[in-house]
Amino acid sequence: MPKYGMMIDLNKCTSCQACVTACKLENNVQIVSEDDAQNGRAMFWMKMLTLEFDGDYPNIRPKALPRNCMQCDEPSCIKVCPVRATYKRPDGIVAQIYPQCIGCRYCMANCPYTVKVFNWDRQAQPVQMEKTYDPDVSVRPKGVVEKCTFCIQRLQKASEKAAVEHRKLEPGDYVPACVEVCPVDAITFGDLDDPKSEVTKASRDYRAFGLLEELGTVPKVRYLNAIE
Amino acid sequence: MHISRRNFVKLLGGSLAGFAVGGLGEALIKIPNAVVPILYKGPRIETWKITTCAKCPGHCGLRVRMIDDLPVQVFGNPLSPINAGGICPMGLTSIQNLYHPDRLTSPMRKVNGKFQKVSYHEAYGILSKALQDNSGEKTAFVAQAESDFMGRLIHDFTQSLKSEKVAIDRFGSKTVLPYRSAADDYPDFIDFSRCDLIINFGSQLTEISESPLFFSRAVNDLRSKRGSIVTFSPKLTPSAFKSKPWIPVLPEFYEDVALGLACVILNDGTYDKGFVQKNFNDFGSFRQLILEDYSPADVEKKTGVPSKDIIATAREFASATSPVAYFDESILQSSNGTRNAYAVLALNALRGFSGYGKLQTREIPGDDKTKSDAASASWNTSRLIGDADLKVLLIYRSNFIFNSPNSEDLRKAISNIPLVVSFSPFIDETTELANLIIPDHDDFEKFDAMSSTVTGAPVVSVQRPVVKPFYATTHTGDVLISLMHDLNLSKDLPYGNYVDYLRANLKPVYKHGKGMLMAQKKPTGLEKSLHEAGWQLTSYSDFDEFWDQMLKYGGWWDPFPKVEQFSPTLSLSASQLTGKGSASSEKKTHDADSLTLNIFSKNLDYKGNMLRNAALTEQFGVERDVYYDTWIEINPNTAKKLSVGDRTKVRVQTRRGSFVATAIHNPTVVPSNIDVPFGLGHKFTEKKYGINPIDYADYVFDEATGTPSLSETSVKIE
Amino acid sequence: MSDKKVFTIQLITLSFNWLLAIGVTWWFVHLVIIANQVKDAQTASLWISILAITVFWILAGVLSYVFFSLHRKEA
Amino acid sequence: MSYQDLHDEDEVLFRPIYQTSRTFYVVVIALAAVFLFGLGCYIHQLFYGLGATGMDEPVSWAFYIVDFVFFIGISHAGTLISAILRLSKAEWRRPITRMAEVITGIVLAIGGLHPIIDLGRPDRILHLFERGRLQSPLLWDLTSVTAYFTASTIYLYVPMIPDIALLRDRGGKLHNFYRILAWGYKGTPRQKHALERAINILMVMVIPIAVSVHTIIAWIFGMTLQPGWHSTIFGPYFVVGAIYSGIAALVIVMVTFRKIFHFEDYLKEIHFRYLGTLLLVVALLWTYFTFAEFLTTFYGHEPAEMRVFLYKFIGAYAPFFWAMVFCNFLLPIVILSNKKTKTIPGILVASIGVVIGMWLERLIIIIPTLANPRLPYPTGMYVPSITELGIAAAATSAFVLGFMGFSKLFPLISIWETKEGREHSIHEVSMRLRDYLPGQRDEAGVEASVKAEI
Repeated sequence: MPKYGMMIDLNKCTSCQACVTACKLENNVQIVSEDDAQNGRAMFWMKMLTLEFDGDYPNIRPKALPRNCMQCDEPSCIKVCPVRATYKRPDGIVAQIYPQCIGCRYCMANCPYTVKVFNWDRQAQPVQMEKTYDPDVSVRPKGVVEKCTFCIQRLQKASEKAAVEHRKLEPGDYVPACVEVCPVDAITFGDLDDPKSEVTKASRDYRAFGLLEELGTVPKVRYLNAIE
Repeated sequence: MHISRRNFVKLLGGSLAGFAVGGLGEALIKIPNAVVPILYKGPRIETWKITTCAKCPGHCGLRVRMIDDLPVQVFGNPLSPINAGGICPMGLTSIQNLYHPDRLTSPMRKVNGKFQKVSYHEAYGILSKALQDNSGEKTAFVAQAESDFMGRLIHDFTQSLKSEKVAIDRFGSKTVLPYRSAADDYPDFIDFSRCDLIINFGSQLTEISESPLFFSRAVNDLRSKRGSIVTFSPKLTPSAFKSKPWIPVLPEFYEDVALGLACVILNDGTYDKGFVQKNFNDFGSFRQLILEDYSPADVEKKTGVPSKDIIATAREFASATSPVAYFDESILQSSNGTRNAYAVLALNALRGFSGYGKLQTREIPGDDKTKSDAASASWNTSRLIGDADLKVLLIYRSNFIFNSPNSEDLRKAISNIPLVVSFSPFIDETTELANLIIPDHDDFEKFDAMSSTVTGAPVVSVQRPVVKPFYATTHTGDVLISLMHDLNLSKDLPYGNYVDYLRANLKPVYKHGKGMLMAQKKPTGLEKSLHEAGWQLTSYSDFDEFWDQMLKYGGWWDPFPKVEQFSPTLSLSASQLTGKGSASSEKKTHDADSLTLNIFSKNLDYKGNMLRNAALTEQFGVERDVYYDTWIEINPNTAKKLSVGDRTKVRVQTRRGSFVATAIHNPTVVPSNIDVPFGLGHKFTEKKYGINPIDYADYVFDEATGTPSLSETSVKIE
Repeated sequence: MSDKKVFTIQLITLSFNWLLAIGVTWWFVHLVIIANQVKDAQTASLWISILAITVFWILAGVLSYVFFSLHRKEA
Repeated sequence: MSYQDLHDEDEVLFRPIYQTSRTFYVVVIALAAVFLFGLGCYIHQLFYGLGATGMDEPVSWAFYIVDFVFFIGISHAGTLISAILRLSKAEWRRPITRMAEVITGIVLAIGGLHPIIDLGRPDRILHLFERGRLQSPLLWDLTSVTAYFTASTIYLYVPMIPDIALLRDRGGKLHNFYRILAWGYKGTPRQKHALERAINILMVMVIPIAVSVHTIIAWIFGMTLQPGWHSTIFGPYFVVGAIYSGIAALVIVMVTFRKIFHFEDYLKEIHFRYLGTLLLVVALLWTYFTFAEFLTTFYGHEPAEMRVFLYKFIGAYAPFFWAMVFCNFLLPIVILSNKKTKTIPGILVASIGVVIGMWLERLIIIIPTLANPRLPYPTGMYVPSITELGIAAAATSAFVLGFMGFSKLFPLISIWETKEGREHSIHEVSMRLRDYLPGQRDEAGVEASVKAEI
């Protein structure tokens, strides 16, 4: 069984936000109303986060990073879910069963990365959004928590395709949308259990770090520091 | 290929169960509207089609995911040499414009101030009659055409109308102007295979440039090869993140900085003596002028840029093997824009333009011609003001009312023109003023082609309709060509419509047989040597097959072009450089105490046209956590002085008015600047989000190109 | 109202408490079985169940004790 | 002694059941209107979604959870206090216990509903039963609140049986109702004995359950990794806070009923003084816990913790924090430690202060932590919406309505306990006292007192 993980190279990242858009469109994430967005209810599974500012002006650089779900190996969200709506799959993906979620938001309160988003209400979506929904992904109703699933629908598609072709899933068959669209290939995705995969190699780099690793959540989305 | 049909049955089951359980009047799982009819009728066949993005000058290859012949998603084409599978937010959401409810569904005519639907024949009749009556200087054409073929057609069209009043806004076109007037040639690309240093004057390489996606990769490659980038810009944009160092300076001082750098190099004597002797006319007087007036200390006094930075950067520039001092259109966004460009040209000349490359042979017909023609044209939209002769104004996709600080005057000028025809597929600020709209197809419904040399290789990308036009829209190219036929404007028209026109223009590419279609990765090894021996990389028996293959694969490119060093002949006079005698020569000096409004652009919006898009509008301020509203960025130290708290509402006062925005502390902002993003404040959305900062900017333009200055407005914060 | 009727109603109200205790027991057993099926937090489920079931049974027992003591015929 | 002749001297305790003033109806109608408004708010929220509230990201828990913790805290008034007082044989408890237990019952029902109000999908509440996951503190909480509710209702009901029997014997419209509830109690020694034994078991059992309830509520927060929540002290801290607010709420209820129903003869100043002393002790205990909690945070100076800390001390929540310090620390301690101000009005003021302060404390515990996540997201200020305020008002009015309803059905002060105190305890206490004193060993007396206890 593979263990999917992701390495984001901040040295390559240009903060173009293509991953943010791709994630939003691929997963049919709701566009909330103006009021809701301004009240902090905008829904982004992938978001640019400015962690800190390195250096003194003018030799200052923001440490900006694309932040999706860290897909922790020891996720604190699944521990507290009272109904098993969020759970860890054998391949390491922390997924969310939307029809099972009761909307208690305990997982949101316990996520140290604040990555989960809640459907506070359901607004009528712009027509152009609805028409370009990804048909493989369900649209979540109001009152449930949702999160990045490493585009699990793509894994489903890829494994179905591989099954039809009587072969095993190969590296590169399945990548999340953010990985696919990244213009500078800053995001590497693959099997962390495979010692030869790109992502494993990248994770051994001296620049590798994980967000809030000290909490023991063992994030499977990690970063490569920018070279200065 | 059947895809996830099972998922759909599951989805349907889930939604039925949802209705049964009754989730408070809402299904547990809601099936997308677009999917429901297809779910019942369609076989759910997934196909992919290749096309090209025309949202910005980048021309990225696109892969469109079609479900039952309806496009639903867009991704990058991995075989395109420009984007190699990557795609930017604008490209990703471009498909939303296809389904946008605000799209114009038929030609419109303004009657008593209100638009009414008319038939194409009626609209065409009005236009053709008006042009018959008002040929020559009574007709003007304003276009924003990222397709150079379209640009060229428009140019041909106005030429045959005998009108000089044409402004074709392509990203490169304005940049060509300084080259045209100071040199005899224009570089095709930065030669990243050799270049090891880029001194970047204000260009947002990875965001808004000739090809943001290509530059993103190229910049990373350059850095991984230990090359470096020095950026002079008024804001630490994501492009400037990659540079070391970033030197904050306002665009109006680029000129002084560039000449200051030149001064150091001249002093050190480290310039390319052979080149300047041969190709730099009147180098002696140039040298004298620079050495006298632009010593680093003088420049520091004037611009606030530390002289040690100037000296260090200049020495780096002098010692690099193939340095490039790069500028693009953004350098012109200043009252002395063209002079900035001249200064950078002069700086480049000192190192013999050694980082720039030039294609030896050009098989692409459109590209060069448009650039040169645009260069010779001196007409720009500001000339609309006070032009009483004008009887017909044609507007193709340009939203210059939104982009110009003098929009009020332009509005007045346009209201005096009897017939204003817009070809925009949407109502926007400019189209609102038109009397007649003949909407163009959406990008996913039409044929077009673009050529580009930014990658160092000639690339022709083809845009093809992935879906039949939804509405009664017409390709503007077809309109222009049939006008030319009907008005007997051009004697010899070998083409009946725009597709014929494209085919005719692509014949040379077919004929010379070099290069390859975007059907495979860049060949290496045996294929490369075979190609060099004269083998064709992609086989096609006749032109029709070539054309079909072009449409299928999305374009053609030459992976092994013949490239030469760019070496133009320069003739820069002292007055060109210093602007003596011109109105803007009375230069301000850098003043650290006054605040300047610096309008910056983001890669989510190109020329203020993309924020019709719901997803992009929401995402516009996401990294600052501001939604649907304009914000200003302010240095925390400045904010402390003005006692402006983080994320508090402030009133920003300029000479032209004031607006309220959320102030956000950002330590990367230049202490004397107030940064405000450009793109919001459209009136065409249902609700107006934020403000258009350019409405508050002073009327300051670069004289030669008519580019508005975006950072010379003094501002007060309350 | 006859004594028998009153007694029946009283018995029914008391049975609610037992219903609760049995319901809670059934529920916890169900949860433990599920936890065992999906191999997720089995021990935690087991211990919490044991604790909770005991509490509810004791409470129901105490109430029943009171009920039957009060209704016991005086010897 | 027969129970029939109990009635005359404690007639005032029966009066609220048989006499209803006009003011009562006016108040009921007003409160019902408030309650209906809150109900309307909830129905709106049900259809619109939780967007009707002021919650956002990252402040994803707010008013409802604050109220939940607060109400459950108040519920400790009752059962815990009455059980502890009973256990410690504090004789002055007799007029107090009933009211305390009623508070528990009503407030638990209201507080227990709050997490359901807070759910995004209340229609899926059955998922908890179908596929619950016992590792989640939320299920522990559900279990313990249910257990506490059951236990405290039984603990309220069982000592009330003799009083119900009295009411039954008085006849009246609700004769059958009381007959059913009296469980055939006739006051025989055997019945008395069974009842006392049950009460003894219950009061021993109810204390750990009550402690566990609030500990588990604290663990909902304490089990997370969030700065400001992840603290070992949280369990006992919440329990102390709960007792604190519980006593204060009890004082308020007692003063109110003393005034309305003229219980001056039963709820004497001495009761309030004792409760005041208890309140003072718990106030100091609470202060000690608060101090320990904040000092360790401050001394450790971990960045994420400090952000929350500073948000409370000098940031956006400073007004609430310092108001809490005033209400929970300065006000009660100044009032209660001064003999001049330790009067009934003084104690009432202190109690009201404490109730407000404890609500603020819950607010300060929950929101600043959520508003300052570990990663640097900018966040705005949380402002509750009308829906949330409406539901909070409805919850409060439901509490008062519940109390009013109870007062119309059952005596608010335990009649038989008062009687028992009057008849047996004076002798028993003097015997006990004699036991405590040196040199007065009296085997028979010890035996008697031990017998009386069982």
